Amino acid sequence: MQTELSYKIENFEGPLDLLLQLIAKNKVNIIEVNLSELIDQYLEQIEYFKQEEMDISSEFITMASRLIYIKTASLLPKHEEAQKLADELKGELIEYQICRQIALELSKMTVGFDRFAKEPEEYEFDKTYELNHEPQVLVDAYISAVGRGKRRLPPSTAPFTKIVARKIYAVSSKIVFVMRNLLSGGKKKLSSLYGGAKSRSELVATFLAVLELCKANRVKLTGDSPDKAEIQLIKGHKK
Amino acid sequence: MNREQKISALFSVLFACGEPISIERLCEVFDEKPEGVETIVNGLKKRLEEQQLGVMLLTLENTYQLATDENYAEYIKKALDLRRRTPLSPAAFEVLSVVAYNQPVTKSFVEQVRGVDCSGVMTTLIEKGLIEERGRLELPGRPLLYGTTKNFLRTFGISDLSELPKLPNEDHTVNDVGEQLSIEGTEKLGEEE
Amino acid sequence: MNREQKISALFSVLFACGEPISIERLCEVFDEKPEGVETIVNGLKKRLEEQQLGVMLLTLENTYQLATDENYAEYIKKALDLRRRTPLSPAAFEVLSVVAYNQPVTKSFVEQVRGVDCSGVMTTLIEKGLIEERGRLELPGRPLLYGTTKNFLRTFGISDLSELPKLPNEDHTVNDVGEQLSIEGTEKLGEEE
Repeated sequence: MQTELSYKIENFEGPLDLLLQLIAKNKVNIIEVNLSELIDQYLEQIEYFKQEEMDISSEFITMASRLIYIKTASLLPKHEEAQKLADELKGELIEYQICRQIALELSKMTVGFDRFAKEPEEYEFDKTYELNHEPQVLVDAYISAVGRGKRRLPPSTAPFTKIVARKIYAVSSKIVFVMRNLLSGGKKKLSSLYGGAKSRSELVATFLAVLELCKANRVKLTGDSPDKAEIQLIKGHKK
Repeated sequence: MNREQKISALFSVLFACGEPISIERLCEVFDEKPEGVETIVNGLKKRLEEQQLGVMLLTLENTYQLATDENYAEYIKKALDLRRRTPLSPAAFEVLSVVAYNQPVTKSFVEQVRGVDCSGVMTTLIEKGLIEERGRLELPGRPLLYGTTKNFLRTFGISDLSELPKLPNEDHTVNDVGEQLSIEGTEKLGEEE
Repeated sequence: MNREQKISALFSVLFACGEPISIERLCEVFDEKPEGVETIVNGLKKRLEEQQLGVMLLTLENTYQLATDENYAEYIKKALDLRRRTPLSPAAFEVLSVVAYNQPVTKSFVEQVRGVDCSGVMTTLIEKGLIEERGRLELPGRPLLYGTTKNFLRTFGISDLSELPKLPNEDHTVNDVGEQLSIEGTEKLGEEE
C-alpha cells in the first residue's frame, strides 16, 4: 500500500492520533482495518521521522515496539495472544476516536467563551477561617496525602525523582547523607563519599552537598590534592 | 421587603459575589426556603431578559451566577485587552472530553485514552479553572481524581453535565465493544498502579 | 448598534471589568468621542435608576464604575461572609496536614508528597490564616518555609502542636530510624536561620 510520507511529527497528538490518521487515509473503519498493513505504515512513518531527524517523543517509539510485538506474535502458529493484543489496540483506537469526536463537539460549544463573569467585590473582608474541626481530620487527610505506613517524611526520593527538580532535592538528601557519614567523627577521604554514587547527577549532588556544608561551616576540607582531600565534621558547631 | 425589592437584592448579591452562589447559601442570605429562592431567581431571570441590560443569570448545577451577554464580547475583550487570549488547544479539548465524560478520573486514565503524557495540559486546565481535584482513588499509590468545575459548565454554555453532547455511535454494536473496552481499560489501570 | 444596545454593551463592559474605567478607554472601546460616551453613560445611569436593580453607576473623576446600592449591603455582607464558612476542600485538608506534621516545610516538599502543584491551595490557606511563612531554607534557591498559625490551633481546638493526634504506624523499624535521621538533618538545617 502506498502512503504519502509528508507528515510532520508535530501534527500528531500522539501515536494513537497517528494511527487514526493512517486509518482515515486508507478509508476504512477501525473494526475492518488490516492491522498488519497499518503496522507497516506506522513503522514506515516513524522511519521517515527518524530520517528527517525530527524529535520523536518516547510514546511513538513505545507504540512502535508494541506494534512490532503484535506483528511478531501473529507469526506464531498459535496466535491467540496476537489476537488479544490486536483487539486491545483496536479498542484503544475506538476509544480515542470517540474522545476526538467529543473534543470536536466541545470545541464548537464556545458560546460561554464570550460570557464573562465578574471578580468578587473587594470588600474589606477578613478571610480568616472560622470553622472548627476535629484534629482527627488532619490524620485522615495526612494518610490520604501520604498513604498509610509512611508516617515520617521525607519519604524515599525514588518515586519523586521525575516530578521534582532533581538537583535541589538530591542536594538536600545528600547533605543528610554526608552528615550521616561523618557523624562517627574523625576524618574521611572525600572520595569515599562518592563510592556509592550510581549516576553523574548523584555525584554532582554529593559534591554540591559538600560545598553547601563547607559554606555553612559544618565540615572542613583538608588535603592538598583532589585525591588526598579529606573531610571532617566541625565539632561544637553553634546551633 | 416586597418581591421586586428581593429581586433587586438578589441581583446586587450575585453582582457583588461574582462567583457562582449555591441555592443553599441564598436560602440563608434571604431567609427563604429553596422554593422561595427559586421564585426570586426566576423573577430576576425574567427581568434581565426584559431589560436587556447585557448580563444574564446562569444556572450552573445548584448554583447561580451572573455573566455578560455573548453579544457584547467584542467590547469586553477590547476593554480587558483580551484579544490575544489564546483559545484552548486541541489537546485541551481532548483532555476535557475524557475528564467530563468519565469523571472523577485519574491523570493516568486520561493518558491511557490519549496515548500521550497529559501533565502539562492538565495543569493548564486546572489553572484555567476548568477541572479540579476530586479526592483520590482507593488504589495503591492513591492517585488523585479530577472532575470538571462550575466554570467548565459556564464556558461550554450548559447548566448541567447531562447537557453534554451525547457520545457518538450509541448503537448496539459499537456500544457493546465500547463498554467492553472501558472495562478492560479500568482493569489495566488498576493493575498498573 | 443602536443607542439602547450601546447602553447594554457599556453595562456589560463595566460589569466584566469590575474596576473603574476611564472615559478615554471607553472612547477606544466604543470608537466614540468623549461626548458620545457621555451620552451613553447618562443613558445607562437613567436606565439603572428606572430599573432599580440594586446597582448604580458611579462617576469618580473621569472614570466610571458600577457599584451596589447600599440598601442591600446587609445581604451582600451576609453572602460574602458565608463564603468563609465554606469548609476546606479535601485538597486543602491534605496540604494543611502535610504542613502541620512536617513544619517548617517548603511548598515543593508538599508538592512532592501530594504529587501535584499546590500553589493555589497554599495561597488559600494563607488567606484563611491557617498557614504562614516561616523564613527560608538555606538551600540553593532559598525556598520559603511554611508553618501553621494560631488560628490553625483554634480551628482544631488544640492549644499546642504537641496535641496533634499521633499518626498511625509509630513503629521502630530500621527504615523508620533512617527516615527520622534524615528529618533531624533537615530540621538542623532549618534551625540555622
